[in-house]
Amino acid sequence: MHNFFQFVIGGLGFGGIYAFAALGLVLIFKTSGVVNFAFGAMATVVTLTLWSLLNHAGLPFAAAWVLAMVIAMLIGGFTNGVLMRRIERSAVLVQIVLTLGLLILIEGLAGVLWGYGPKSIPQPLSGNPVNVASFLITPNDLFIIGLTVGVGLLLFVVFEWTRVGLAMRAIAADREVASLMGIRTNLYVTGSWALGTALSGIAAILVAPSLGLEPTMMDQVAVFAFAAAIVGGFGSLIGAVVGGFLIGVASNLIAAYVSTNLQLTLIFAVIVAVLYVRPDGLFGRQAVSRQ
Amino acid sequence: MLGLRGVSLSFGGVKAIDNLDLDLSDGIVGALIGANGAGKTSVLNVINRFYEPQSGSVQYDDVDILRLRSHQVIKHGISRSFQNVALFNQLTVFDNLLVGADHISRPGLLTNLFRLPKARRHGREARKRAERVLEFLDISHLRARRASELPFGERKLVDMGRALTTDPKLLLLDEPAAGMPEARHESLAKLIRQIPDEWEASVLLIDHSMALVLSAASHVVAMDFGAKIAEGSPDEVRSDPRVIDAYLGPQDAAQQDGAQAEAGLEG
Amino acid sequence: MLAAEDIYCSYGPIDAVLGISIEAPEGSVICILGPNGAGKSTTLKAIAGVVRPRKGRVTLEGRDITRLGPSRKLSEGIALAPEGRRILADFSVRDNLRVGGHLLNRNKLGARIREVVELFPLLGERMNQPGGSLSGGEQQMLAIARALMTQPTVLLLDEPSLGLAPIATRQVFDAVARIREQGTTTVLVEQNSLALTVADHGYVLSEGRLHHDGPAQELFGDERLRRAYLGG
Amino acid sequence: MSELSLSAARRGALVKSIRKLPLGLRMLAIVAVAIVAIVFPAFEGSDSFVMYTATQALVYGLAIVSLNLLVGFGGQISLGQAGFLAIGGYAAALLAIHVSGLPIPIEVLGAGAATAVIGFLLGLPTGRLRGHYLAILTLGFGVAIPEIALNWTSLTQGRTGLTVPPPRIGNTIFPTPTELYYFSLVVLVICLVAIFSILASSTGRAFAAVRDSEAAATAMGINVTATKVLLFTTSAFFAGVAGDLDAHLQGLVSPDSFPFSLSLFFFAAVVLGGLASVWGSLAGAVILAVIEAETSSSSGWEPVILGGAVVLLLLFLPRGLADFPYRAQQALRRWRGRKPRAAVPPSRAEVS
Repeated sequence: MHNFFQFVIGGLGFGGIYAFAALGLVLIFKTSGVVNFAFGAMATVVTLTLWSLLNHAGLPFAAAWVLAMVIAMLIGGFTNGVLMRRIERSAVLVQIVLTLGLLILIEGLAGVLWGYGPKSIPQPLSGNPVNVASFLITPNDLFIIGLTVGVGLLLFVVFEWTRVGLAMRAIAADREVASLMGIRTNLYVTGSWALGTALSGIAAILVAPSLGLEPTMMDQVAVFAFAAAIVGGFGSLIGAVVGGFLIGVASNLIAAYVSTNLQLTLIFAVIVAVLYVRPDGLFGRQAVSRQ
Repeated sequence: MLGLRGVSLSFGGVKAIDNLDLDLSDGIVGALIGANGAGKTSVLNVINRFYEPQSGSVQYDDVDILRLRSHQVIKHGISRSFQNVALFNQLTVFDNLLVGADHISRPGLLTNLFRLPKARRHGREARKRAERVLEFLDISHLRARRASELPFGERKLVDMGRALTTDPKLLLLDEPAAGMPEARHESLAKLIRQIPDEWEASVLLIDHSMALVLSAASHVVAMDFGAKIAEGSPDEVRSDPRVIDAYLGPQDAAQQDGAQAEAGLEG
Repeated sequence: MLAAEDIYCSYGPIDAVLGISIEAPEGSVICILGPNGAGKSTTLKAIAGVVRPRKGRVTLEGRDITRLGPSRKLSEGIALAPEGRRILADFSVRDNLRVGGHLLNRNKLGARIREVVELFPLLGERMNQPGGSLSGGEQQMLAIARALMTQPTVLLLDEPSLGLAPIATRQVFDAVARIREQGTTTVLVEQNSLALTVADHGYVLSEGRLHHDGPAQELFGDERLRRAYLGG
Repeated sequence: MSELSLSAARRGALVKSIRKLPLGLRMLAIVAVAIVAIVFPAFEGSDSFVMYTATQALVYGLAIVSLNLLVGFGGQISLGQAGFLAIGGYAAALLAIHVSGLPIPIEVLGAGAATAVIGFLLGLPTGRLRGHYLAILTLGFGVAIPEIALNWTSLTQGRTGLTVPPPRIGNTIFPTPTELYYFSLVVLVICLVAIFSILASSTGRAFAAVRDSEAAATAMGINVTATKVLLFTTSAFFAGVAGDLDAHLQGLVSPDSFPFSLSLFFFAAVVLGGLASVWGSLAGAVILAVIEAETSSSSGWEPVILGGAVVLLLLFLPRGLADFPYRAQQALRRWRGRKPRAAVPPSRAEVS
């Protein structure tokens, strides 16, 4: 039993990473209604940039991280402001295909620019696992978990309790009405793309030390992040965080008790099962409305 | 014969239908009137199983409707049109009608794939029925037009036509006059009046246009806040003080008659 | 104070408005009537800045505001309550109003909500209910109240009686009369000629052109006109 | 054919203008395409790379049409169509290896049927989902299938893959590129006839009805969930057949033959070729096969070119390639100073 809980705790670190990626996805989806299938590739480019800043520009880790976040926001803002805006009135299908095209394009470009050999970046915190109530956990995992919960709560508070959040929720509900009420919708949507890309970028920076940094690094993480977002109800920020931890723990248990190779497949089976029982996810809700 | 007994429905604490009894005899046109939000469309949605009432029973002839799933309702002869028009937008008018006729004998995929005699017979039968509806509604000229290209008023007609193509015994019409110019209300009312004789179906009608309801229906039920407040012949219901209070507004009846003519323009 | 002068609008190749001029003196209610496709809504959208006229001018107190977008128009004091109510169904009534008050500062917001609720007491009883649970008439009231939250000097209402029962229609027009008492200039687009009973001046549109205009009372009494242009 | 043109759902302007051509001209266009497809090997048959590319276009054609059945005609989304191809390919390889002397029609039907079973199972949960959920779920499916193939070594030989013998009828085998081309062409044509036949029937109407309005479809007696499951099953069948053809073309099935990007390119081809346009999908397949062939030598740049092409095309032709002639016509008219006409007049409600 003790082993089981040790595996649960071991999964929380990756869970936090999935949660970050899912938060980025959900944030963008909430305001713009677009599921950004290219988010993994965009996040990888952010991390590769961080690698270049560390290794070629020789910046200290913290400074490189901050600069990478700025670049992430520029990438996200550019993607919405220049590309997605052109097709914001097109069918959902067209938007999906555009982000898929971006995924392939950006991954390809990353391969051409940085090459396919794995690179390494350091963890934010190094150090040996510490003993917490007889369970072992690394300082880095603690850092990730704390950061995830903190950022998740902060976003939740902003969204639910502030006027900026109200404006963003209004845009998600009815963009035209929001703009008629004087809300600068393009600014907010572009902002959420910038912020969402930064969040995915954090996920990629956190995961790179374990997976090895290469252009297709985020492909697997992306599937886990989609799973987390779906389990959380795709639209709920708290749901994304909880979903991320659930998926992280579940995949660690699968790796421990079943097989590392079947992680993706079984997680996929889990989301099928969740959706079969609750088509709107665990935290999703259906609109109350009357004809 | 349709019978609702003690039907109640609420959404998150808001009562849409409140302990409603409703009867509709065969071969007549009945109408349901009431203010927006009085629960009229909810009644239709209960009858064709889009909504699950919290209590009560719905009986049609000997069939307990509440035991059916929504796509099975039509097998027992109950068909409907939609308030906001739910046509198959990318199909032509004729194909929309064919979908209505398709439930009569639903050939399987392989039967269709190999065009077995059953599939061909079904095709002939469905086209014949659709032709008859086109003729009845006088919309033959629209047959090859795509549904999404039509103006709202004509889409309403096609919506009604699709419900007729299913060969119903009971036709539920949700605001058939909405979006149609007032000048056409009288001819629409005439069409609806003909349905019991020409198509051997009774009609349950909802509309805001009092003029249409008065001219088409022989039996009227008035609702307010989900409950029945009056029932009877059109004249009886129109002069019922509760109806005037809840639906028409507390003004003298003469002015209301004039007002009704205009109210028919909405949509 | 508000005027549209000889405006032309088209959607791609389709002409919707062909040279319409209207004028709304300060504090008045004017009503634009006409059948479907007459160009009423387009005229209103051109005034609100949602649609850009191909030709012609929109002026406010003599200033040319033709080219301003909806958000600039809003800061000039022109608010539009769009067709079909467009209530944010999942939002509480209060949050719907707060969205309308997006441009107000925090102190003003509460005060403005109180002012607007005074005009629509019914909404005050439902502040915490989701907008989607209101009846059609109540939702229309909320849509108008939400537009009023922006503290407009000119309020544009696009077919507020659409899909409403006679009694709810009456209540909406009564609300327009109350708004008028507060001195807000109102432009009302309608198919229902009852709207003339709360208007000062009426314009009858048909196929993108102005067919008739005159004092609202006079138009309302003109049976022939109502049959000819408002019947189809 | 006439009934089909009535049931034709949203098509691009190109197909619409083809439909407006007199019947004779339309038949002429179809006959011309058929003649080119049939005599093509007489000119290029000696160049095995060209023949490979042409056969690949046919295989992609069937795969993309099968996906369009789902997306364009049925209103569903699948980002994992390559997963179906993989199942069809493995089924074909296993049948050909383990059942000696199996006639090719039985093998093809078997590969299609095996895939249809998986499509049915996938359709059960997905039948209740829509939009982005469906996209992500099918994406997961497309990623999971190669992973399962990689791990189920007793059946699939893991990364090594299975060698697929050439198709055979009786004792005759068809190993040459030209023979494989004709084999694929015949199978494609039979499948297209079957698909047109389904689309023109009450089953095709039920697919379109569910796509356009689930509420109205239900009211008309259509079981929406069952119809979606049937749609997934049907689409999977034809994708499985495409997988069978692909297995024979490659001579090998392995987990690496079905990368996730393949599903994406199929999806892009459907959207760019025009939703609910069979001919647009076939055109998309030809373009995809040619781009792949042209970029296969320039290592590393292939995804950049393909991805970049998808992005640019969508930004400038958001309604797909089929819209291009219309756009060009509009531009020409503007250039000549005439007033352009709308393809679809806005509804009166939009104008009012």
